[in-house]
Amino acid sequence: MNNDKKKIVVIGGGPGGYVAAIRAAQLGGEVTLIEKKYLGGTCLNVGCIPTKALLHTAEIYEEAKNGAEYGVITDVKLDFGKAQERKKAITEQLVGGVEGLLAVNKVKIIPGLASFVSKDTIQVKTTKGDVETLKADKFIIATGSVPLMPPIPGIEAKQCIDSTGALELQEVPKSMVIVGGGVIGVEIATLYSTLGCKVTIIEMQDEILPMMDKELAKILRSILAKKGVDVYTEAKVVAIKDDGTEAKITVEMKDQTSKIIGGEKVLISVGRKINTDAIGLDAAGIKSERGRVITNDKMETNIQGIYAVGDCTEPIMLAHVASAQGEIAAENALGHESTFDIKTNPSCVYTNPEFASVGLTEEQAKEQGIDYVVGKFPLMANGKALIMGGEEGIVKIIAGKEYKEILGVHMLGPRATDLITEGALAIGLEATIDEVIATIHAHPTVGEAVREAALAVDKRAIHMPN
Amino acid sequence: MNNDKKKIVVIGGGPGGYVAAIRAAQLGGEVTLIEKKYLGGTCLNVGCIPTKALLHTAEIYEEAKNGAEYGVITDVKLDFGKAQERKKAITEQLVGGVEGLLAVNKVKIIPGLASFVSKDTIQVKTTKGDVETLKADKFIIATGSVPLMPPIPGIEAKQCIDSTGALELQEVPKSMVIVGGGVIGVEIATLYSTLGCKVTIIEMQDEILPMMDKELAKILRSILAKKGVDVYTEAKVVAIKDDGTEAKITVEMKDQTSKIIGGEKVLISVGRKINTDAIGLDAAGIKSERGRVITNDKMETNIQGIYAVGDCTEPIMLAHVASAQGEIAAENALGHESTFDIKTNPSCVYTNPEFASVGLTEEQAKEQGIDYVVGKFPLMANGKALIMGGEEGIVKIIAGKEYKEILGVHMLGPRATDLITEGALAIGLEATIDEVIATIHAHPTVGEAVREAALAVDKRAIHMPN
Amino acid sequence: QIQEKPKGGRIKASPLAKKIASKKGIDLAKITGTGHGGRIVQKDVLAYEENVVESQTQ
Ligand SMILES: Cc1cc2nc3c(=O)[nH]c(=O)nc-3n(C[C@H](O)[C@H](O)[C@H](O)COP(=O)(O)OP(=O)(O)OC[C@H]3O[C@@H](n4cnc5c(N)ncnc54)[C@H](O)[C@@H]3O)c2cc1C
Ligand SMILES: Cc1cc2nc3c(=O)[nH]c(=O)nc-3n(C[C@H](O)[C@H](O)[C@H](O)COP(=O)(O)OP(=O)(O)OC[C@H]3O[C@@H](n4cnc5c(N)ncnc54)[C@H](O)[C@@H]3O)c2cc1C
Repeated sequence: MNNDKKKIVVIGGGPGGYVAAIRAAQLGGEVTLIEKKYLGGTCLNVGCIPTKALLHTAEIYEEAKNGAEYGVITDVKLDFGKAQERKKAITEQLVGGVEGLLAVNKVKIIPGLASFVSKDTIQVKTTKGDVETLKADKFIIATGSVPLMPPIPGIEAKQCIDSTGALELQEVPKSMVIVGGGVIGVEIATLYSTLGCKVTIIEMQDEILPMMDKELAKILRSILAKKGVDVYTEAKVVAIKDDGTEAKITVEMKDQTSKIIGGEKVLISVGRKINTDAIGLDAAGIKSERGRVITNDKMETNIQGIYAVGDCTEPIMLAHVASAQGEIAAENALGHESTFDIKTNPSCVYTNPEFASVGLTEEQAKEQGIDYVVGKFPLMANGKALIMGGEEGIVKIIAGKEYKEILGVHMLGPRATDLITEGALAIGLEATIDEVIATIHAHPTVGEAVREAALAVDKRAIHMPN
Repeated sequence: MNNDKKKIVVIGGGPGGYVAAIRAAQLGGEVTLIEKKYLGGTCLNVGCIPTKALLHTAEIYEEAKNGAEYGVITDVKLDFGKAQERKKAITEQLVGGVEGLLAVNKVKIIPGLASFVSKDTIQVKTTKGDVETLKADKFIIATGSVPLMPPIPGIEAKQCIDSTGALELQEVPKSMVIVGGGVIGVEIATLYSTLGCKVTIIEMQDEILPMMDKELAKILRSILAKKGVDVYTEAKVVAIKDDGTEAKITVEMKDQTSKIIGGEKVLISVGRKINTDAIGLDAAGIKSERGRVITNDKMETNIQGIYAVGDCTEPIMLAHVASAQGEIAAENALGHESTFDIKTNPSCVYTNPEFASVGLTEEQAKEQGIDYVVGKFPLMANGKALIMGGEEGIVKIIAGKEYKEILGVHMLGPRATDLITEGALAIGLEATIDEVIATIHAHPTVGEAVREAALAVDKRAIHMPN
Repeated sequence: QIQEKPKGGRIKASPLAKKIASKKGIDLAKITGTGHGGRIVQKDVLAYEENVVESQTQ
C-alpha cells in the first residue's frame, strides 16, 4: 500500500462510522473499520430500518382495512411472520450494501471490539479470538448507543423488552404498555396498535414527544387516542410485577392517584445509553461527560487526531446526524475544513399521520426570548391531504418577527417526513417566508400547505380565512 | 360600498380566477367574479382533484392486492361506484370551500358567461337568463381551457371520450385505447390499468410525457409495460371505427406498418383548447395568438387594466401556474409590483411510482447549449424506497458545470410529487449542490436520495460507487 | 410577489451570486440586490460585471 496515505481507524460500523469510513477513503485515506457486532449499527439492524419496515406493513394493513371508504372492499388478515421476514430481508440487503460499499472504497474491516490503549494505539479483540494492535494517524469513534434500562423495581420481569426485543416479536401481543413516549415509544405504539394490540403509553413529561412542537404533539396524541391508544402523561411507572402471562405496571398519575395497568409486553423506551464503557476513553485521555464524548463542531475531541461522531457524542441521537458528523470528521481528519451545524436537522416521527420538524419549536423560540410570528395552515383545506385522508394534520411555521426568516417548520400530516426537507433547506439558506412564497408549489400536493403556512405568517393565506 | 375601492372583475372561477379574486380582495379591491359553470374550474371539477381522488383509490387497491409481500394477506374487490362517490364528495367539499372563501373575502359571484363589449365593459349572460353590463377598473381573464378533439376520421364514435368522460365512467372498462401519452393520458392509463383494464397508449412523439426528462420517462414506460400497459410511440392514430361494443383504432406505427387495436373506450387526450372564443377579445382589442391571450411577466395584456392568467395564456397548463399568475395579476392590478417567474415551476405526474420534475431537463440543457453535469442516484440504494417497494426509481440532478448551480431536478419514485419542492426552492434561491449537500436530510426518507444525487454531481455519493 | 425595499445589515446574496462574485473577484458590497429583501442574485452580479466592463471600455 501507498505509504503517504493517512491511516485512519474508525471504531463502530453504524451510520456514523461506516459513512465516516467511506468519506475518509474517498479523500484518500487508508481506512480500517472495527465493528464488534454488525455493520450498519443500530440503525440498519435494530433501529431506523427495521421499525420503518414493520411500520410500512402496519400502514398497508390499516389502509387495506379502511379501504372500503375508497371503494376498495377488502378482507384482511395479518401474517406478521411474513412482515418480519420482509423486514429481515431488507435489513440484510442494506447491510450487504454497506459491506459492498466499504469493499468498493477499499476499507478494511476488522470484526471485533476495539479499545484505546493510548492516544495513538488501539487493541482489537477480534471475533475470531485474536488480539490485534493497531496504530493510526487519526481515529474516529462512532460506537453509538444501546437501550437504557432504568432502575424501576421489577424491570427484570420477563414481559419487559427493549426496542430491539419489540422489533423481534414473532406475534402481535394482545396488550403492550410502553414506558416512555419519545420517538421510539410512539413509533412502536403506532406499529402494534395498528396491528390490533391494545397499547398504553406512560410518559413522565406533560406531553408525548417532548422535543417536538407541543401544539402538534397534542393533536397527534388525540389522533392516537381516537385509534385506541391510551396515553398517560405526567405519569410515572413506579413498579412492574410479573403476574404470569401479564405484567402489572403500577403508575403514579399526575393527580397523585395510582393505577395498575396490565400488559402482555412492557416496552421500556425511556432513553439510550452511550456506548463508550469498553473503548478505553481514559487510556487515550479523551474527555467525556457521563460517557458522552465531548467534541467541538469539527467533531474533534480534546485529543488531537481523535474524532467522535454520532450517538456517542450527541444528545440528539439520530442516524442522519451521525452520518453528517461522520462525513465532517472524515473531512477534517483528511486535512479539509468542515464544521457541523445542527440547524438544518430534521426530526421525524413515523406515526400515521407522520410528524416532522426542523428548526425551533414555538416553545424553544419563547424560551430563547426570540420575537417570532406563527403561520399555521390546517390540512383540512389542502386538497391532496383530503384525498389521502390526512385532513387532521397541520403545518406550522415559526418566523422571526422583523425579517420573517424561517426559524422552524412543523408538520403533522401525510408525507411530512419527506416534506420537511423544504424547511431544512430554507433554514439552511436563511430563507424568509418570501422565498418560500415565491416558490411555486405543485398542485395537488400536501406541500402546498407549507406555502400557505408561509402566507399565513403574513396573514394572507389564500385557502383559509386569515 | 366604499367608493375609493378599485373595482376588479375576474372572468373565470378556476384556480387562476378564484385565487386572483381572493388576492385582489385581500389587497382592498372590490371584486366581482363571473363563472359560467362551476367554481373551481377544470381543476376542482374535472381535472386535478378528481383524477387524484380516483388515483388514490387505485393506489390503495394495488397496495392491498400486493399486500401479501408485506404480510398483509388480502382478498380485494373493487367498488368503483364508491370510489366515484368519494371523488364527488371531495370535489364538492373543495368547491364548497372555494365558495366559502370567496364569501369571507366579500367577492361577489355572478354565475354567467362574460364577454367584453369594450375595453372597460363586459356583458354577462347570467345563468338566470338576464344580461348584466359591468364596468370595472381592472379585469383579470382566467377562462382556462377545454379538452381538444382533433380531426381524426371517426372520432365521433360513441366509444370516444375526453378526460372529463374518462373521469365519469361508472365502471372500469375492459379495454381502453388512449390517444396521446401526455400527463393526462398517462395518469388515466395508470388509473384504469391498475383497476384491471387493458390499456394501450398511442403517442406521436418518440417517448411518453415529452416534456419530462427522457431518461426517466423511459424507465417509467418500462414500468408501465411491466404492469401490462402497451405503449406505442412514434405512432399515429389515423382512423377510429365504431364496431359495436368496441371501437377499432387504426394506428400507423413508426416502421410504416399499421395495426388495428380494439378498445371498449377510446380516450382522446392530445391536448387542450384555449377557452377564449366567447369572451370577445377583439371587442376589447386584446392581442392573442390562436386564441392564447398574450401577456408579459406582470400578466398584463396589451390593453392597460386587462390582465390574463392560467391556461388561457400559458403553454404550460397547470393549476399551480394559474394560481401563481392569479396572485401576481391581482397584486399588479391593485398597484403593487409583481412578476411571474416560471423557473421554480414543478411538473408532476401521478403515476405509480410518481414522477416529478423542476427546472431544465437534460434535453433542454443540451438544446440551450448549457455546460452541465449530471448527478444520479438509483432508489435501489435508498432504504426508505426499498421499504416502500419503490426501488425502480431514480433521482437525477442537472447542475451548471462551472458553479454547480442546480438547473433541474428529476425524480421517479415514491412521493416524488411532494419531494420535488426541495428542488423548486433550491432553484428559486439559486442554490448550488453545496447547499443541498449541507442540508441534513432525514433518515430514512426517500429525500435522502436528493442529497446523494447532489453528491453524485461531484462524484462523491456515499451510498453508491462513484 | 410584492417586492420589498432592501433591509440593512449584512449582505444577502444567493449561493450562485456568491460563487460567481468570488470567482470573478467582484465585491458584493458594491452590488445592489434585486431579489427578495434586496438579496443579490446571479443577474445582479452579471449586470454589475457588464457595467464595469462597459465603463472600462468607454
Ligand atoms: C428503534 C429505533 C428506531 C430508530 N429510528 C430512527 C429513525 O427513524 N431515524 C433516525 O435518524 N434515527 C433513528 N434511530 C436512532 C439511530 O439508530 C441512531 O441515532 C444511529 O444508529 C446512531 O448511529 P451511530 O453510528 O452513532 O451508532 P450505532 O448505530 O449505535 O452504531 C455503533 C456501532 O458501533 C459498534 N461498536 C460499539 N462499540 C464498539 C467497539 N468498542 N468496538 C467496535 N465496535 C463497536 C456497535 O456494535 C454498533 O454497530 C432509531 C433508534 C432505535 C433504537
Ligand atoms: C384530467 C386533468 C387533470 C389535471 N391534473 C392536473 C394536476 O394534477 N396538476 C395541475 O397543476 N394541473 C392539472 N390539470 C390542469 C389544470 O386543471 C388547469 O391547468 C387549471 O384548471 C387551469 O386553471 P384556469 O383557472 O386557468 O382555468 P380553468 O380551471 O379551466 O377555469 C376556467 C374557468 O373559467 C370559466 N369560464 C370560461 N369562459 C368563461 C366566460 N366567458 N365567462 C365566465 N366564465 C368562464 C370556466 O367555466 C372555468 O370554470 C389537469 C387537467 C385535466 C383536464
